Amino acid sequence: MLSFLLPQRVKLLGLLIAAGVVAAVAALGWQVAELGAQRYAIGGWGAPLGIDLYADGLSLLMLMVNAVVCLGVSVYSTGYFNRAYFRRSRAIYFWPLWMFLWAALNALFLSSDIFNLYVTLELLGLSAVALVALAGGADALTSAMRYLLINLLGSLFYLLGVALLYHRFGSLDITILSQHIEPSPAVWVAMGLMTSGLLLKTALFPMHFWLPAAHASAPAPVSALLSALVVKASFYIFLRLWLEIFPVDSSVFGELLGVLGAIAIFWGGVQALRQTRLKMLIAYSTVAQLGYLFLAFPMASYFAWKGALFILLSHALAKTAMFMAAGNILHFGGHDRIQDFDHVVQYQPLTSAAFALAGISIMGLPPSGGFIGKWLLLEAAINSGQWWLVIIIIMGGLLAAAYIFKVIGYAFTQSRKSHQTRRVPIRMEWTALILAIAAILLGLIAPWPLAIMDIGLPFSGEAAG
Amino acid sequence: MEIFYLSIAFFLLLTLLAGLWRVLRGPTAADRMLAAQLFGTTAVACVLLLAQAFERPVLRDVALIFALLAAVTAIAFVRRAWASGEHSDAAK
Amino acid sequence: MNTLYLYTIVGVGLFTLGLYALLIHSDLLRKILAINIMGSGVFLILVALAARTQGAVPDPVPHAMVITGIVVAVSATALALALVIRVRTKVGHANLPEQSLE
Amino acid sequence: MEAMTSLPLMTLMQLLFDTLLGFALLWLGWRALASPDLFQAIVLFIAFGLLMAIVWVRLDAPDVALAEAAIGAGLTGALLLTTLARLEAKNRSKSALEKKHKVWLMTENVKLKTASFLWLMVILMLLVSGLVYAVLTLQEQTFELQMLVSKNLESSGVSNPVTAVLLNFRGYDTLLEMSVLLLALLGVWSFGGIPKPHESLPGPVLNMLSRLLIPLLIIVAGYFLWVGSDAPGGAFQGGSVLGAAGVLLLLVGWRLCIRFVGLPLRIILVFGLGVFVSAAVVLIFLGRQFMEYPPSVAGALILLIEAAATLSIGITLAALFLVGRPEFRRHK
Repeated sequence: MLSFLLPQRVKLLGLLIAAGVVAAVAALGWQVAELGAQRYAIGGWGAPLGIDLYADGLSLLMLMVNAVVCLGVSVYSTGYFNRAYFRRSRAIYFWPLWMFLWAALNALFLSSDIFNLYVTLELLGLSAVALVALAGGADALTSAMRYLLINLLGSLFYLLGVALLYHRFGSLDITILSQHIEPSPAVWVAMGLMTSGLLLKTALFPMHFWLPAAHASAPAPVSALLSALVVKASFYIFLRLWLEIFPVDSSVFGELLGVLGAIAIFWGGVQALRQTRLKMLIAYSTVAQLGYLFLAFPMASYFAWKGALFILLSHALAKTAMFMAAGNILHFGGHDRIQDFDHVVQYQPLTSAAFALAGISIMGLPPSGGFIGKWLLLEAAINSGQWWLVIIIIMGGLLAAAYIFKVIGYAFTQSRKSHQTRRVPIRMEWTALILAIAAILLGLIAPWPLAIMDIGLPFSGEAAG
Repeated sequence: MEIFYLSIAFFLLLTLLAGLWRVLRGPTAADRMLAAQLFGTTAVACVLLLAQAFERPVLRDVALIFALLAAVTAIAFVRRAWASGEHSDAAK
Repeated sequence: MNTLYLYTIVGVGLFTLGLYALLIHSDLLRKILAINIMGSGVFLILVALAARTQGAVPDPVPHAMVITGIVVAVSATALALALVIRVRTKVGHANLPEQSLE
Repeated sequence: MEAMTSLPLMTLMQLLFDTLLGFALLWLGWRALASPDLFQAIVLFIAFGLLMAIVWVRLDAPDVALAEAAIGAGLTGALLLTTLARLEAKNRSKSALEKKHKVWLMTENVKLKTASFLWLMVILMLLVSGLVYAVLTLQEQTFELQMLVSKNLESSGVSNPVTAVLLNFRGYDTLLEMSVLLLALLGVWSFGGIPKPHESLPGPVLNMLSRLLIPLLIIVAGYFLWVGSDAPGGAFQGGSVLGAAGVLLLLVGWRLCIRFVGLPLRIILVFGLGVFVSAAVVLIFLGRQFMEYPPSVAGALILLIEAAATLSIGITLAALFLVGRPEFRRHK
C-alpha cells in the first residue's frame, strides 16, 4: 500500500522494488474489489486537517495499468541501459529517477488532496524532464528544457486554481470540496485556471506543440513512459476534478473540449502520416489518441466516460509496446528512418509482432482494448445523437490504420541501403511483445476492467444509459 | 509609537527605491551589486522597524537571515560574477 | 474590504507579468526568472487571502503551502539552470529555437 | 494589530506603505524581466526577493518570510549569479565574433506580429480581470480548518502552527517536497559534468570573512531548527541557512576530499528523507496509521525528523549550487 520508494541509488535494486510495488498494488486491488472504495488518512488526522489517500475503481485501474507498464519498462530498461550505447554514468541515474517517477505516479493516483496533487505533479514533471534529458543530445536537451518550462507553467496555473478554491471553501480535500461546491466567480476562474494548466500538460490540441519533440527525443523506455502514463496523469487529475468538483453540466465547455479533441485526432493523425522517423510518428499518434479522451466530454454519459477510460488504458499498454519496439528497431539498425527499414520483420520477428499487435489496438480493430473503448464511445455518441462524433471516431481509426500500415509495409520490404546491425537483448523484444499482447487481451477481458470502473461509482452523476 | 516606526519604514522603502536607480543605471556590475547590497541593509532595517511596529519580535529572525544571506550573495558575486561581469561591462 | 486585497491584486499582476515575459522572451535565463516571478505572484495571492479578515490571526495552512511551494520552486530553478548550462554547452546558445510561442 | 487599526492616521500610513510596497514589487518585477542586461536582471530579481520577504512580514507570515529571505532571495540569487558566470565564462571561450555581438546576452524578443501581440494582450487582460474579479468577489474566509488546526495543535507536539501543519498534519506533502528537492539534485547530477568556472584563490579578506561567517551560519541554522517547534523557523529555514554555509564553503574554493564525495555524501543526502520515511513506517508496525505520531512523543519525533531534514536539505542545497556533479579533486 505504501508506494513511496526510497531512491535506490546504488544499482539495479530497481527490479526488486518493481516487483514489490506490483505486489502492493495487487493487494490494494484485492482490497478495493472486496471492500469497495478505500480511504486512508495519513497521520490519522482525517480529511480537512490532514491528507487523505483515496482509492476507488478509477484510481485502481490507473494504478494497475501503471504497475503493468512500469514492470515492463523496468525489465526492458535492464536491457536498454546496459548497452555500451549509454555511458554508465548516465545509466546509473536512470534508476533513481525512474523510481521517483513511478512513486510520483502512484502517489498521484492515490491522492485526494488538491495541493498534494500539485506536489506530486511537480515531482512527476521534474523526474520526467530529467529522464528526457538523459538522452543527452542537443535535441533531447532542448526539448527537455521546453518540457520543463511547460510543466512549471502548467503547475503554476493549477496552483493558482488551488489557491482560489482553498480560499473559497477552506478545504483541499476533493470529497469535501465536492460537497460544498457551488457556482461562483471564484470557482469558475479556478476551474478555468486548473483546466488550462492540466490541459497544457495533457497536450490537448492547441497545446500539444511540446509533446512530439520531447517524447521522440527521449530514450525509448522513457518515451514509452511519457506517452503511456505521464500525460495520462494530468488527464486523470482533470477527470477527477471534472467529475467530482466542477459542475458537469457546463455543456458549452464540454463541447469545446470535444471539438479540440476532434481536431487533435485529425491533426495528430495527419502529422503522424507525414513523419519520416518512427519515434516522431508514434509521438504524433499519441497526440491523436489523446484527442479521443476528450471526445467523452461533450457526451458526458456513463458509456462515454467508460469508453474514454478504456481507450486510455489500452493506449497506455499499446503505446508502451510501440515505443519499445521502436527502441529495439533503433538499437538494431542504428536509426529509425521509416523508409530505410530493412527486413525488420525477418530479423526481429518478435518486435515486429509487438508493433503490429499494438497497432491493432491503436487502430481500434477487434478484439483489442482499443476496439472496446471506441465501441463504447460510438455507442454513447449514437445514443446521444451526436453524429459528428461518430464520423470523427471512424475517421480517426482510418488515419491510424494508414500510418501504421505505412510502417509495417516498410518493415517487410528491403531497403536499398544496408546497415550495420546490432543484436538486441531478447528480453527487450519479449517485453514489447507481452505488453502488446496485453493491449489485445484487454479487449478480451473487457468486462472485468469495466466492472472495476464501477467501484466507488466515480461516474455516479450519470444514470446508466 | 507604532506610527513612528511605520513612517520610518515607509521612508526607508522610499530610499530603497532610490537605490534601485543605481541598479538600473549601472554603469558597472559592481555598482549594481553594491546597490543591491544597500538594498539588503535597508531591508534589514525595514524589517526590524516592522517588527517593532507590529510588536512581533520573532520578525527579528528574518532580519538576521537577511543580514547573513546578503553576505553570501555578495561573496557569490565577488567570487564568480565579478571578473566576468567586469568584462561584459567593459565591452559596452 | 481591506488593504490586504491590494497585495492580492499585486499578486495577480505579478502572475500575469511573469506569464507575459515567459511567452515573449526567448532567452532561457529570463524565462526562468519569469517563472519564478509568476510563482511569487501565486504565493502572494495565497498568503494575502489568508490574512484577509481584519484583526484575525492569519490561517497557517496557506503559509505551510507557500513554504512547500518555495522549496519546490528552488528545486525546479536549480534543475532548470543546470539544464540551461547543458543546453548551452551542447547547442551553443541559451535560447529556445522557434516554436517557443505555440 | 487591533489597537492600531482604530487609529485613522495609522490606517492611512499603512495604506501608504502597502501601496508603495505593492507598486515597488510590480515595478521591480517588470524591470527584472525587461532589463536588457542579464546581470542587471538578476540583481533586480534578488532585490525583488528581498521586497517579497518584506511583504511576507507585512502579511504576518514570518515563517514564509524566513524561507523567502533564505531561499528565495539568498540561495536562488547565488545560484543565478553562478549560472550566469558560467554561461559567460563559456561565452568568452567562443569565437570572437560571437563575443562581440553577444547574441545570447541580449534580450531577444521574439518578433511577434502585431496581430498576435494584440491577441496575447487581450488574453492577458482577460486573465487579469477575471482573476481580480474572482478575488474580489470571494466570500468571507472560513475559519473551520484554522480552528481545527489550533484545536489539534496540542496533540501535534509543537506549538508553532505552521510547523505543525508542515510536519504533522500535512507531513505527507513535506515528505514529497523533500523528494522533489532530492530529485532536483539527482536530475542535476544526471546531466553529467559541467564546464569548470575559472577560479582564483580566495584573498585573505575572504578567508577571514568565511572563517567568521561559516560557524555563525551553522549556529544560526541550529537555532532555527530548535525554535522551529514554537516560533517561526524549522527544517527548511534551518536547512537553507546551512545550505548557505555550504555555498560559502564552496565559494571560497573548499572541496571535499575524494573519499567523502562518494557514498558518505549520498548517505547524508538521503538521510533526511530516510529518517522521515522510516519514522512513518515504524509507526505502522506499532499499530498506528502511516505517519501518525503519538502525541506523547510527537514533539521529539518531529525534532528528530527536522534535524535530519535540516542536514539533508542544507547539503542538498549546497550541492545544487555546484550545478553539476561534485568534482573529484581536492583544491589546494
